[in-house]
Amino acid sequence: MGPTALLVAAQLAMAAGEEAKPTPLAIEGGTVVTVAGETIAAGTVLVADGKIAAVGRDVVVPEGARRIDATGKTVIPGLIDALSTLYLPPQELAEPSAIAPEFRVTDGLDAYAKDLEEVLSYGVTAAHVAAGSRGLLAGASAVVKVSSQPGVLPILLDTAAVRGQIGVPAGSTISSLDRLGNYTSIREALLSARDYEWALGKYEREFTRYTQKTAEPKAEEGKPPPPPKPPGDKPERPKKPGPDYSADVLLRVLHREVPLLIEAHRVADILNALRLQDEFDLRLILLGGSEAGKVAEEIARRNVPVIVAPVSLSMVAPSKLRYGEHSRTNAAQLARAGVKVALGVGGDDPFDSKFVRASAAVAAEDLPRDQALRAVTLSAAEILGVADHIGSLTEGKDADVVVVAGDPLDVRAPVDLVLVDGQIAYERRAAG
Amino acid sequence: MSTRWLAAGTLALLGPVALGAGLLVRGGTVWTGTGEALEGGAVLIRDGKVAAVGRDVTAPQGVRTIDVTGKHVCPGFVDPHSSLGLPTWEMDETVEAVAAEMPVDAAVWMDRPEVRDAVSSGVTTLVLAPGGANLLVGPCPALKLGPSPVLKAEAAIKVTVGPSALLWDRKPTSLPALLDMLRGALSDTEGPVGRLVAGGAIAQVACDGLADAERALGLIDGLHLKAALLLGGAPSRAVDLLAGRDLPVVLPSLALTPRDKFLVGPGQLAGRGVKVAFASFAPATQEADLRTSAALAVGAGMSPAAALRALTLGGAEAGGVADRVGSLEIGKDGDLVVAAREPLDLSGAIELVVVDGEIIYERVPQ
Amino acid sequence: MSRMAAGVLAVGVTALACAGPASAADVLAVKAAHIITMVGPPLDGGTVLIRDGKVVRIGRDFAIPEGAALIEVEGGTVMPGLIDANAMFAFRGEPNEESEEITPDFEVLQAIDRDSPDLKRAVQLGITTLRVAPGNANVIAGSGAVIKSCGPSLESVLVKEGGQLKVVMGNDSTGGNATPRSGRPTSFYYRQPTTRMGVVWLLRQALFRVKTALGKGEALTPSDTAIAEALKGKLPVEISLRSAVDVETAFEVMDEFGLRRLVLVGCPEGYKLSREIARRGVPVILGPLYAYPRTWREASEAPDVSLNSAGLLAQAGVKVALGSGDGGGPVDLLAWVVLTHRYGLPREAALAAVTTNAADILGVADRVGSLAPGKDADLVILTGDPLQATSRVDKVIVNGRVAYDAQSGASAHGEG
Amino acid sequence: MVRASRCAAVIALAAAWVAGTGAQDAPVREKIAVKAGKIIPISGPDIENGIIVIQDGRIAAVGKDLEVPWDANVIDAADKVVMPGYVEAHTSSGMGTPNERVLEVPFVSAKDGVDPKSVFMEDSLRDGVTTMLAIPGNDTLLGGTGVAIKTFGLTVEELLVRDYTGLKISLQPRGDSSRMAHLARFRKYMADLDRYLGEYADRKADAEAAKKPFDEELDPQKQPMIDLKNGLLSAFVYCPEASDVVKAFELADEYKLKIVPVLGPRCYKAAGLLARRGLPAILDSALVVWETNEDTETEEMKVVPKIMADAGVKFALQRDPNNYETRYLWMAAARCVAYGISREEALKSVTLYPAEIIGLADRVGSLEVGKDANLLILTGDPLDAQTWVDQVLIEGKVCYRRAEDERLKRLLEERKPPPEEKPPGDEAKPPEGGEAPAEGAPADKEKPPAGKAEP
Repeated sequence: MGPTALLVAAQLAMAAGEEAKPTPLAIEGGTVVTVAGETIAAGTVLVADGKIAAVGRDVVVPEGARRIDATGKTVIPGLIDALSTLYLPPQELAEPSAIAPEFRVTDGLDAYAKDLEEVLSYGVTAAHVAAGSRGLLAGASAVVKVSSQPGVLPILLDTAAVRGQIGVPAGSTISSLDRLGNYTSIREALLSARDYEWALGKYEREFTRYTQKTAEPKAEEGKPPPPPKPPGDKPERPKKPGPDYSADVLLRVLHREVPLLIEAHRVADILNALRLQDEFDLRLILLGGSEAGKVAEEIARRNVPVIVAPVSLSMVAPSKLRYGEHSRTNAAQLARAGVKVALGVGGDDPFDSKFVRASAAVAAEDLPRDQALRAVTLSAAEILGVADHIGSLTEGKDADVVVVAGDPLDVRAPVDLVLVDGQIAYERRAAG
Repeated sequence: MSTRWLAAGTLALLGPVALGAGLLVRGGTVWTGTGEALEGGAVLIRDGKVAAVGRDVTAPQGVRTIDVTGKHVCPGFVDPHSSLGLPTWEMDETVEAVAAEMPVDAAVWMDRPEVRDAVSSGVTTLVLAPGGANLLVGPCPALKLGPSPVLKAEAAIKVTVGPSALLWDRKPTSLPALLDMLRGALSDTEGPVGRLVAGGAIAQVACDGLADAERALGLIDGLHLKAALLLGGAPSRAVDLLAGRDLPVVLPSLALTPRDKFLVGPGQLAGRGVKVAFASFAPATQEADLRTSAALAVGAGMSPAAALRALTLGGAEAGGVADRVGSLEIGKDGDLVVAAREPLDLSGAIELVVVDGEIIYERVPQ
Repeated sequence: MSRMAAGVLAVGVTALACAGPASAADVLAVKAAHIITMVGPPLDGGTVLIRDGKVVRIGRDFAIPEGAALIEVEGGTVMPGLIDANAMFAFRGEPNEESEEITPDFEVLQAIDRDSPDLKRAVQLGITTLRVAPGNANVIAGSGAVIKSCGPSLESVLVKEGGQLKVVMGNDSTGGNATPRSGRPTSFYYRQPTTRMGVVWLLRQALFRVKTALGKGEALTPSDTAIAEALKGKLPVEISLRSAVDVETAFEVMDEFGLRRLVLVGCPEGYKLSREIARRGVPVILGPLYAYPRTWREASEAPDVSLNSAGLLAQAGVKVALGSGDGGGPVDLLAWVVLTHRYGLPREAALAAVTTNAADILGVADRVGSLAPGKDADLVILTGDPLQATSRVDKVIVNGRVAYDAQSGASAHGEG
Repeated sequence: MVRASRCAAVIALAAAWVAGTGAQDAPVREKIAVKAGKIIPISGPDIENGIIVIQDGRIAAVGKDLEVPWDANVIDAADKVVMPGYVEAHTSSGMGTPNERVLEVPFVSAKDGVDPKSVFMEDSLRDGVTTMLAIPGNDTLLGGTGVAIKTFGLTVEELLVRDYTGLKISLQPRGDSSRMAHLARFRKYMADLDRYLGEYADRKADAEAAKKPFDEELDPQKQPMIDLKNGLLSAFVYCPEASDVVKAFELADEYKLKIVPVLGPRCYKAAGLLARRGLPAILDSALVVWETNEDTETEEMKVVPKIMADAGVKFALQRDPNNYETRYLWMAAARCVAYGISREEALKSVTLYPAEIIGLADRVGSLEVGKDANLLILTGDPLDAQTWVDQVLIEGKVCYRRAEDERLKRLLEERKPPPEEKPPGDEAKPPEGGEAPAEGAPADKEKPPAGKAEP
């Protein structure tokens, strides 16, 4: 994690330092949908020190723990919006630069953003924020918890992926030639990063040779010290190439340290993204994928995961209208072909993230219900590389827990309680 | 007015399955839209009209029967205010401030994907209106998304009370002048507007915020208009203002109202007896929003019955076509929707849509 | 420093709908260490008794009736609610009908947004009454309205409709106008005037037309009647201007058409002609206050502003009120009064500038501007003397209801 | 054109006024003793009937029963209040154009922008401001360095208290650029700088190894940023939004920078963070900001200094000539008191705290032995709206006398043709209106401030 994340840790520590250490908390009697494992009828979720301490039917609840009765309710992991603009002021979405992989979305996040309570109240506890909707390579995206403390930005992962896009219009339309152009620009950026790497390697070699040459010879045992080299014949110090800050970032992508996230919707663009994957052997994540269903096998074959966004056009702003043929059955088609699928709302406004649950519900029209829920919890976490922290009700993971008064996929059943890192972040007021 | 419509319409709507004699949908739970739910009920449609609703309805000779046991049947959804099919760049005619002889449907393109989405999301009727850049515009037709689209050619006029109708270099530029012009146009019984009003067109009065709403109500009361209120802004704050009025109140789809954060507005209004409806204001949001809106409103405290009513009869009232659509009652149009789960459970797909007794959408099982 | 008696909480609550439904707490007693009534001498210690939104009694020794809610501010000062005599905010849409440059029958009332954030701010600054004026885009802009800063409906906030004919001199009304060259052919910005000469010419043309029509006894259009009223002296003519030159022009027009009632608005350079203004008995609504010119208009039209305009005018015998003017939302009238006093406006005149003088000039003195039995119960309770910068607004009462309370931070606002 | 005429007028006035005070420019006696009715030293409790002894422009003694040196030039302020001159920790006024167009100009200096004869400088002195930090504006990423100046003098050299003080960094992205781009730009600059220094060191090493003379100098354009890196300069970081305060601290930690947060109006939200970091901040000139509560659609008045004080944040106040509350530092402080801040904190926020922030607490901001003799002699309490600055001493020199302030006289005297004779010394009397003051209590406030020139 970068300095940002560290700072946040510090902040959290300070914030936590202010109030007393939270007492353990037990949510009892509800149907516990762990997502990772079995669903437990009338189970208990025990939370301590911000982590999930135990999940099961007969969990021993320690003395003095706060008990919350969830009988007749459903307990699920906090929901994850796999494509969100949470914490992002509008200005960050209009950044004109085209190729700027060195940008960090965390630099644009507003720690005092509004709408957080609103989003929390819909059971969303984490979001994947990727800015620069206008940039072909728009910088590092991040996974952020939804905080209930203003001024605290709980960044879970400050470089989740480098976000790029092919054929996503800056304006309303974009020609097929432009879209090919997008692909080539990204490709050239990756190629030039390789050249840069090669040049660096060359420099390193020359530099070691240089240092060897310039080193003064040591005197050997029992022999007179050799005469010092005359100053004249020193070789020229080799010139270090660069600097190239965007190449530095792209090298991490080429070395598979960081995934490349490509938003593409039309079949042609998706195939071009896959060509990048084939050529550079990246960790590719597809984003959007309105027409992905049509090439599900191609995607599955390379086992590239897909963040389907938007799931339902009916929940996002019109600017997200149709890049290609949008289909609500997309997620299902991909899942059936064996592609790992997460759902993102992909709204233009931060508060659109509140529609994650509704997205899952709509996807459940075709998707098996357990998979629909997985797509907004564990699958999202796995794709974004944060599955060791969030995504399921598993011992040791962050205690991001949501209690729903009924069927988690029926949005008519309101969210009653939301925990983030074991803290009660939202509690439904009686009668709205 | 619209042979073009018919042609385009039929073309767009994947060719209705002509059923001639009639159609019986039975076995499912029937939500009539008037509040009751009949388990194992049936709906019989003959000659495009609802002929019978009940538990023991039998199919006469030659009537096709569809068994929907375990599924749910409800009236087709009504969108009282939509610009569906209007290209975004042609949503406003700005030269005339008062444009009362503007055939709104002239601009409609039916062979657009939105229209297919609309049908597949259960919407069977909508009132077609342009944007808000005119003080007054009409006639706005009520259209069926079916073989014979024109339900009511002069169903409504759209009136805008608020700055959105003010252009910087067109008279009026100010609210006082706007109100004067509106009163003038609406009270002139000889003029085109007067004719529409006399013809029973409902005035859909758009306003944004408390101050506009007060002026809108003043206008409606002052001129005794048959009206519906298109309420922008935070609905919660207008509850006291609107409670106890027999005035349909149209709320934009919830995705559109960030100022109603926790989406409690619809429930509060309905709770105080206000006739609520949801409108998509497409393309601002999609027709499919109507159902999403109703479902989320229930999650935020609206009673399920009120939410379904808002989606069906409420919309019909706000569109001035409640006599024809909005509920499954004998004599009304044979428009219905079959859903895999309860009508407002989003995870249940819309499986069948019937308009005027003809199946216009049938979900291809994946 | 401020203590509220038990009963007051009830007030507080009903107050949250600032003049919501009438309730038992309709009798309210406000006790304070100093009471500035603006009619009699100030009282040191006393009570203002309020019933049904009106002041019923002010004094030191009378029994407070049973069940009356009590507000007591120790060491505090009670004074009449402040009046912004020339506010140009709280509009829905534009404050001018710009399709014509002469709109005498334009009534800004219908453009007022009584729910606007600006009013909700104004009330917290102690402003209980505002005269909202039309904008500066027309040569004859029409009439304004006097409203309360807080109330449950447009009717409840309205104090006075119309009441003057607003004229704009200087180059404001030339903004955007052009001779036909490019752009949309239907645009009415191909209109006069394009120069300040044109402005005056259009004004005189309008006055002349109506004057002759009156002379000949011809029928008047509705829009002309307002001008006729002004010519007959029934309606004051308010001339909004900046430079001293415009003041002179205004007086020429006044003489030419025998206008009897004139009010100068804005008028940052008026102090240069204070004697002449006084001689003609013309009141001035001064404002806004600025140290250095901010906009190119101010720079070009009133480069020579002076911190003591108010003082010089008042001392020459001119009746001075303050108005926030230029559309930037409400201003801190009290801070402004403190400055005008510091720079030469005597105490009484400084207080009058935001109370009685404003009420007189606007013709609403029968209801607001001072504390006396029968007047509206609009009060500001300050933590100290109004002419000290160390005092702040502690509570604001509009029509007998607590509209703002700095202690609870609760700012009541008219719910529909 | 208008501007020109204004300036002409200003220069004329300035000239006149300097001529007026010119007398004091003649060498003053070494020692001055100020007999004050009341001394507000800021650093300690107020002193009734105290004495301040000044020697060589510095404060030699402050106290109650001090002996007045026989050879001291006595200023009798027995009916007056004496306090340290006001200090403003951040201003871009008094400069022609305070912002460069280029985003990275760390090498420019406010020194070249300050105009000693600007009307602003004259007003500042008149209103009791004796020290301020003039620093480039808030529009450039790396905006250049500031200068600490006093408010009296004909040339910049004369004004100078300390050159090269503070470097302006603005976190306000320009145009449609984003914060991501803005901060990336900053990081790039810093990385380039490291690389430059590394290569410089290499070249130096090579030269030494080769026994060659090495006379290459560090790039002067980079010098301020190098000094910033090495903690020789502190960064005055402008934070338009609360979230930028978070960023400012991130940068401070990442690059080990000394920073002074310069807050925008909406930064009150960051009060908690500022308190935790224990850094003093420079507040925006808007003391009150309004926030719309979207749930209730009410307008909430946020009193920034109160929020900061409650959170335990030390702050300095700035002026804005067009803000009704903060056009004068005394008034800004008075408003703070009105909003419930203690009188001591309020006064410190216009004297000692700003002095600390600009690193001049050893010289200005309070009346303590050894500090510069920057004194205000006031006709009354500093926070009283009827109090006037009667005399200003800077480094022991009387730089301003109200009795000789032509502009103030012009401002306050009555203009009636023909000008009547007025008793001398009473020119500055604010004109009385016809009506007599109604209340006994504040009537004395109507009396002209008894400002008279000392013999």
